[in-house]
Amino acid sequence: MTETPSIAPAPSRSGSETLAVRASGVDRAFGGVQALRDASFAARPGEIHALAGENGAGKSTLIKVLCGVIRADRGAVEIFGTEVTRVVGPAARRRLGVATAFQELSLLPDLTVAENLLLHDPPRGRLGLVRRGRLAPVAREVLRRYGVDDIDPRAAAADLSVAQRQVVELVRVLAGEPRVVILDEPTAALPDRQVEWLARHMRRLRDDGCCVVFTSHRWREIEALADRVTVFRNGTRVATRERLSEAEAVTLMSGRSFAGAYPTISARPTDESALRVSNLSGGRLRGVDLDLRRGEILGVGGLAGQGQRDLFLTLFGARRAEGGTIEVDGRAVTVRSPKDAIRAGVGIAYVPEDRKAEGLFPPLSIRDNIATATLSRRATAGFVNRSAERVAVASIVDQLRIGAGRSTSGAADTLSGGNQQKVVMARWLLTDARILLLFDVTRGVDAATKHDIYELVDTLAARGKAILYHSSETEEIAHLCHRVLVLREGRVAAELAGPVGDAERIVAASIKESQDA
Amino acid sequence: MREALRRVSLGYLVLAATAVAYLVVYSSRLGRFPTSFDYLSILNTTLPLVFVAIGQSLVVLTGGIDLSVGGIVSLCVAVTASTVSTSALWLVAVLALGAACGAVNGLIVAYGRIAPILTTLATLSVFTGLALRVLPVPGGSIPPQVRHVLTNPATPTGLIWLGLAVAGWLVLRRTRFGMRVYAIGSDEASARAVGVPAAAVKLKVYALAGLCAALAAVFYVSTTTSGDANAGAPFILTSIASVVVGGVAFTGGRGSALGAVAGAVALTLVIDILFFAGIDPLYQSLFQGLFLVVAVLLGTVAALAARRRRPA
Amino acid sequence: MSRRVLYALAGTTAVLLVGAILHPGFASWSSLRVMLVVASFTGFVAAGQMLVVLVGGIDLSIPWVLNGAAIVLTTSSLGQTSRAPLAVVLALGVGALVGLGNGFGVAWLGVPAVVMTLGMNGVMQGLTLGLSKGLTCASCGSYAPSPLRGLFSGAVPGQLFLWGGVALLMTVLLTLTTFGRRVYAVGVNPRAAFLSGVGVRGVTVALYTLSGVFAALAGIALVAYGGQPSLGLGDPYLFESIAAVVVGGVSILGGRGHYLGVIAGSVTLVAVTTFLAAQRVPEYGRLMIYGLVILAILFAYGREKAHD
Amino acid sequence: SDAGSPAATDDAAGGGKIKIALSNSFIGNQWRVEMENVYKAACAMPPYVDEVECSVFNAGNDVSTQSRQISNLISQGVDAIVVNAASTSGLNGVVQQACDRGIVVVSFDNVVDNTCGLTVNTDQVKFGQQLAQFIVDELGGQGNVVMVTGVAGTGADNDRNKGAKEVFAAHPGIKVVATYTGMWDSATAQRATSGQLANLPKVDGVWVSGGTDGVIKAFAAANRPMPVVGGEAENGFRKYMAGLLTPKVNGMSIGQPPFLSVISLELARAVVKGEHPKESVTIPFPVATSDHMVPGETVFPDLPDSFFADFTDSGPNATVVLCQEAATDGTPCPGKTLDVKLGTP
Ligand SMILES: Nc1ncnc2c1ncn2[C@@H]1O[C@H](COP(=O)(O)OP(=O)(O)OP(=O)(O)O)[C@@H](O)[C@H]1O
Ligand SMILES: Nc1ncnc2c1ncn2[C@@H]1O[C@H](COP(=O)(O)OP(=O)(O)OP(=O)(O)O)[C@@H](O)[C@H]1O
Ligand SMILES: O[C@@H]1[C@@H](O)[C@H](O)OC[C@H]1O
Ligand SMILES: [Mg+2]
Ligand SMILES: [Mg+2]
Repeated sequence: MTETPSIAPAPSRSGSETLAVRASGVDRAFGGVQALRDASFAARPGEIHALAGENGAGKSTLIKVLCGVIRADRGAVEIFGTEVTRVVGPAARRRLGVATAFQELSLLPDLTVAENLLLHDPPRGRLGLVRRGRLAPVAREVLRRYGVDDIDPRAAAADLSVAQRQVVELVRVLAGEPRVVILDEPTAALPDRQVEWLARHMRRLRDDGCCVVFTSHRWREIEALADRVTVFRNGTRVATRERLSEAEAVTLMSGRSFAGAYPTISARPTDESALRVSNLSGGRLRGVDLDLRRGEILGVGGLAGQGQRDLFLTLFGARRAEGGTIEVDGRAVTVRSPKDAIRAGVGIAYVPEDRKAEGLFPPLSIRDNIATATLSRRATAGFVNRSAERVAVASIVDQLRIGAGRSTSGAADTLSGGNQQKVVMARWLLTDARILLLFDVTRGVDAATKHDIYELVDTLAARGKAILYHSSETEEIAHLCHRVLVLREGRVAAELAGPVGDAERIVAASIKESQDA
Repeated sequence: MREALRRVSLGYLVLAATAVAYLVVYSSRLGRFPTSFDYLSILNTTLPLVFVAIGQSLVVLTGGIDLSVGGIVSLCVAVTASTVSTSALWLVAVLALGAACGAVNGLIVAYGRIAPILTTLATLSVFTGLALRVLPVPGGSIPPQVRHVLTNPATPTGLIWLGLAVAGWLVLRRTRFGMRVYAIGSDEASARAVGVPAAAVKLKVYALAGLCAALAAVFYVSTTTSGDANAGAPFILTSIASVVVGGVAFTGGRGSALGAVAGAVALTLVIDILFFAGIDPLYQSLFQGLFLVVAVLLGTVAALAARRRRPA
Repeated sequence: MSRRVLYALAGTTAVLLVGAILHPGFASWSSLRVMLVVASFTGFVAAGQMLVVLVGGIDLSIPWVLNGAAIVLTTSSLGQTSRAPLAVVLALGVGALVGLGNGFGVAWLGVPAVVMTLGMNGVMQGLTLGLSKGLTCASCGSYAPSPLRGLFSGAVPGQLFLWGGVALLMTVLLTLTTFGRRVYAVGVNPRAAFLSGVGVRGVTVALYTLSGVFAALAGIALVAYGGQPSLGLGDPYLFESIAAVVVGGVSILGGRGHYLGVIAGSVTLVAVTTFLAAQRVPEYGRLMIYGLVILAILFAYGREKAHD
Repeated sequence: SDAGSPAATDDAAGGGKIKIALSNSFIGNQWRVEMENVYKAACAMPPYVDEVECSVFNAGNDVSTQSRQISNLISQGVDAIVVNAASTSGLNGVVQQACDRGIVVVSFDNVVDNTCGLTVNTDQVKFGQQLAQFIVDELGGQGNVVMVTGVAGTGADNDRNKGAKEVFAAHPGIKVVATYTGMWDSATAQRATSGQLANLPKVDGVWVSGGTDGVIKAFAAANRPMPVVGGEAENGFRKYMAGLLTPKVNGMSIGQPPFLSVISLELARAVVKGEHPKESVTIPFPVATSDHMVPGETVFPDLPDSFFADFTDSGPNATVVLCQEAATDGTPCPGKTLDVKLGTP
C-alpha cells in the first residue's frame, strides 16, 4: 500500500494512436433517470484507467454500454477503432477481446468452478465433444497460473465464499487473454490480501499491452494502480487526469470537500452493557464472547471468512445458535428469528452488505422498502396508517439524504447502488433499535456517502446506541471503532483497544498464531 | 455439481425402489416373475412419456416449463395418424413439425420475453386447436411396417430407441450447447453477462423439446395404432411429474434428462404397482400424488443435508 | 392504480367493444350478466391463484380442491336448507385444510410449489373419488340447498355481489394491511423479507390456505349454480385461473399485481370464449383464437423487462 | 365381495371361476356410476357370484393408464375383459395383444375400433338420428336447433353426432345455431348452455347427447321459452317431461342403458364358456316420450335429477331386469338370479 499522493507515470507506449475503447457523446436513460448524459470516455492499450465518481454517477452504466450489455440511446462506441454502437451482447464484445467483471457477480452458482472458467472454451476431444474429465485438471492449471490453487475446481460456485467467488470471477476474466479488461468495483468484495494479488495481475496485463479499466470507491487503490483517472459526475465526464489528489478528486466528484477521510469519533462508550454474548457457537463460530456497551462502536475484524458473518447473523436470529447465551441489557434473551430480534424488547437491527440478496425489494417503492421492518408499529388492527408512514419515511430520507429529492413512491431499483444501501440503512434506523449490527455497510459506497455513514455511526453511538461494526476495509475498523475484536477460526483471537488507527495492527493480529485476548 | 449428482442419483434411486416394489408386488400376486411381455409392454407404453420427459427436462434445466408439449404431441399424433405413408421422409416431416412448434415457443420466450409458463399455456391452446382441425374425430392408422420398426410388441426394438435417446442426451451434455443450457438455468442474467447467447440457446432448447414431443407422438401412434387429437393432454402433467421425480430442479441448472427418463419409467411402474397391489382404482391418484410429494421430499431432505454440510 | 391494471381493463373494454360491434346484443345487460356470472367462478379461483403467484408460487391443486369441496357441500347438505350453513362451513374448511397442507409443504418442507400442489391435486382426487365411491351424492335429493340457488336469480344476481365482496376483501387485504405489504415483500425478495422480520413462512402458509378457501368457494358457487356437483367440475379452472391472473397483469415472477386486474382478466377470457361461440366458430378455431388472444395480450403488457 | 379391488381371491380359492375384468375409462358422471354399480351388483348375484371372479378398474380418462391396466390384466391371465374405452382408437394396440392371447374382449358404450374384440351397444348412430328426427317432426321441419354433444373423441359421441347431423342437414328449414359440448354431465351442460344462451337467437329445438336436465334448467333460469328437447334418460329430464317439474317439457328421451355392462359381462361369460358364438350384440334402446311417463318405471320422483332412469329393461322381452338398489348402491337385488337374454344371434 503506497502512500504516494501522485499517480504513476503515464505508460511509455502511449505513442500509438489507436484507442482500445472509446465512447463519445453517449446518452442513456432508465425511465426518467438520465444515467449518462453526453458522456465520453477513452482508454488506451497498455494503461490502467480508473473510473471514479459518486454512487449513481454512471460508471456502471458506462461500463455496460462499453461491453454491450445495454445499448446507448445516443452516441458512439468503438473498440480498437471498430464501431460497435449498435452491436448488443457481451458475446459479440468477447470476440473483439473485451472481457468484463461486473459489479454484480456473474458466476453461475450451480456450475463448478471449472465449468465457470471454461464455459466458452472447454477442453474438447474427438468430434468436438467436451471432455468432462479434463475440465477440472485444466481449470486447476489455470487457477495455479494465477496463484490461487486453494480453490477446488470441482466445487460448485455457490459453495464458495464471496471472496473466493470474486477471485474466480476475476480469474475467468483475466484468463481469457483479453485485449481489454473492464472491472467494475473488483475489490469491493476482496480482502486486502487478494487486492494485492489483483493489483499484480492488473499490472502484468497492462505491461503486456492490455487496456485495463476499473472502478473503485477506495482512493488508495486508484492512487496505487491507475495510470490515468477519469472522473464522472451526474452522468458526465468532468475530468481525465494523470495526477489527482484525493481532495481534488472528492471535490470533482461531489462538489463538496472534506477535512479528512475519517471523522473524529466523538461518541464515548458507557459502562452499561447492551449486549453480552458468551460462548456463542453455530456455523463457523466456536465459542465467541463479547460485551458491547451502550454508546460503543465495537469493531469485528480478522481475515475474511473467520465467522464474522455467522456472528452477525446468529445475533440477529437469522441463523440458529448451537450453543451459548445472549443477554440484552442484562437480561437473557432467545432470538430465534429476525422478528424476535427486531421486537421492541430486544431491539436488534442488522444492516447487510449484500443489498441485492439481503436488503432490497427492487421494484417496490422507496417508501415500502424503508417501512418493511416496522410495519406493525404504524398499524391499527393490521391496517397501515399511511400518513404516519409517510411522515416517518420522509424524515429518515431527509436525514440520510437519500435519492437527491426523488419521490419516495419511486421504485427503489432506480436508485444508484449507494443510495440503495442508504435505503436499507434507513429501514433499520426506523426500527429505533438500540443495538445495531452493521455488516460491511460501506461496501460499494462512494466517498461522500461513506463519510456520511461514518458520521451517522458516530452520531448514533453518541445517542447511546450500541454498534457492532464489521467492514472488509480494515482501515475503516481501525479508525472508527472504540475497540476491535479480531476473529480467527470462529473465536475471538485478539482484542485491541481503539482507535487502532493503523490497519496493519489488526492485520497482524489476524494472522498471528498465539495471541489471546 | 456434486449436489447435482446426488439429485440425479435420487431419480435413479426412486426408479430402483419402484422397480423392486413392482417385482415384489407382481410376484407375490401372480406367483411368478414378470415375463418379457410385461417388460415389453412397459417399455412400449412408457416410450412416449420418456421422450416428452426428456424434452421437458431440457426446458426445466433452463429454468422454464413447457405446458405446450401436450398440444405438440396432439398435433403430431393427429398428423401422423392421418397421413398414410411408409416413407421415412414423412416421419422426418412430422419431427420437423414438432421442432417448428417448439421453435415458435422458443422465439416467443427468448425474443418476445414472455414467461415460459404463459407462452406455452397460450400455444398449448393453439396447437390443440390445430390438432383438432387435422383430426376432428379419432382414427387414422399407422402402417404396420412402421409399427414393426418402432414398437414391435414381439421384439424389444423399443430398447434400441431408448438407447438412442439416452445416447443422444449424453452427447448433448458433452457439447458447449449442453454446458450453456445449465449456465442459463443456473442464473440467466449472469450467463448473459458473461457472453452466453441465451436467446439462441433457449430457442434451440424449446425446439428440441418440440422435437421430443413429436418423437413421442410417433411412438404413441405406433403403440396405439391410431390417433386422437386429445392424445397429448395427459402428457403435460405427467412429463412435469417425471422431471420432478427424476430430480431436476425446478429452478433450473441442476439435474439431468436421464433422471427424467428414470422418473418417467418410475411413474409408469407406480400404476402397475397399484394395479397388482389391489388398490381400489378410485384411490389411485391419491397414491400417485403421495408418491410425487414423497419422492421430491426425499430429494429436498438430501439437498438440505448437503447444504448443512456446506460452509456458509 | 398500476399501469398493468389499466391495460387489463383496456383489454376487457376492447374485447367487449369488438364483440358488440360484430355481434349486436353482445354487450347488452342480459348478455353481460351471464358473462359476469360465468366469469365470477374464474374470478374466485383466480383470487387464490393470484395470491400464491404474488409470492412466486403456483397452485395446481385447484381442480380437485374445488371438486372435493363441491362434493362435501352436496353430501353434507343433502339439499336441505337447514343444513346449508354447516355444509358451506365444512366445504370451506376442506379448502382451508388442503391449502394449509400445501402451504406447509411449500413453506416448511421446502417442496417446490409445482410439485406440492400437483401432488395434492392427486391426493384430493383420490380421496374424493375413493371416499364418495365415485358417487357425486349417494343419498341426497337433487338440489343444492335453495338459499344457495338463490344466489343466481334476480336482475343483479347475488353471486355478483359476492364477487364484489371478494374483490373488496382482496383489495383491502393487499393494499391497506400490513399483511398485504408483507406479501409483496416476500414476493419480491423472500430473503430480504425474512431479514426484515417478516414471518415468510407464516405469510406463505396463509396465502396457500386462502387459495384453498377460494377454490372451495368456487366449488360451492358452481354447485349452487348447476344444482349439483360433478366429477371433473374443477378441471377447466386450472389453466383458466392462471390465464386470468396473467391477463390481469399480475407478474408470474411474483411481487406485482392487483386483484382489479384479475377481475378484468377473468371477464376478458369469458368474453372471448362467449364471443367465439356466438360467432359459431368451430371448436378448433375457438381454441386457436383463445390462445392467440392470450398471446396478444401478453405481448401488449405481459413481457418481462428487457435484458438491457 | 368387494368388486372394487381386483382379483379379490387368488387362484386357489378362485378354483374353477372364470376371471372377467371391467376396464372403465372414467367415472365422471352418474351414468358411469350406475354402470359400475349394476356390474358389481350382477357379480354378487347368481349365477355370476358362483361362476365369475370380477374386478373393476378406472383409468381417469387417460388412454395410457387404461392401456397399462389392460396390459396388466393380460399378464394376470384374465379370461375376458369388458371395456368402456377412453378412446375409440387408442386401445387398439393393447386390445390386439389381448386377442392374440385368446382373451375375450368385449367393448360396450364407447367401443373400440379393433375388430378382434366383440361389442355390446345400442345403435348409436340411430340414437342420434331418432332424437333429431323427433325434433324435426315436432317443429314441422322449420326452426333453430342447438346441439349439445358429449365427451369428444369417444365412440358414442362420434356416432350420435353423426346421426343427428345427417338428419338436420337433410332438412333445409332446420338451422343448427350452436354446437357445444356438455361433457355428458348435467352440471357442465348447464354451465355451457347458460353461457351461450344470451347470444343465441330464438331456440326452437335442443338435441342433447347427455346432461339434458342441465340444459333445460339453463333455459328455465334464463326465462327463455322452452324448446322441444331430444335428450338422454336423466331422471331430471323425465321429471320435466312428466310435468313433475315446471315448465313441462315436450321431449323424447332415449336412454343409453347403464346395464350394457351387465350384458357385456354375460356375453363375455358365455363366450368363454363356449355357450355363445363369438358375435357382437346390439340391443334396442328404450325410448320415452312426454305423453308416456310412468312414475316408478320411467321417472322416479324421489331420486336425483342426474340419475339415469333406465337402469333396467322392462316388459316381457326384457334383456335384463334389475332393481333400484343395484343402480344406486351396487348391492345385489334380493333373492334373485339374473337372467340376461342375449337374444338369438
Ligand atoms: N436498471 C436501471 N433502472 C433505472 N435506473 C437505473 C438502472 N441502472 C442504473 N440506474 C440509474 O442510473 C444512474 C447511474 O447508475 P450507475 O449504476 O451507472 O451508477 P454508478 O456510478 O455505477 O454508481 P455506484 O458507484 O453506486 O455503483 C443512477 O441514478 C441509477 O439509479
Ligand atoms: N396459518 C395462518 N393462517 C392465516 N393467516 C396467517 C397464518 N399465519 C400467519 N397469518 C397471518 O399472516 C400475517 C403475517 O404473519 P406473521 O407471523 O409474520 O405476523 P407478525 O409478524 O407476527 O405480525 P406483527 O408484525 O403484527 O406482529 C399476519 O397477518 C397473520 O395474521
Ligand atoms: O353413453 C354415454 C356414457 O358413455 C356416458 O358416460 O354417460 C352418458 C351416456 O349417454
Ligand atoms: Mg456501479
Ligand atoms: Mg407477531
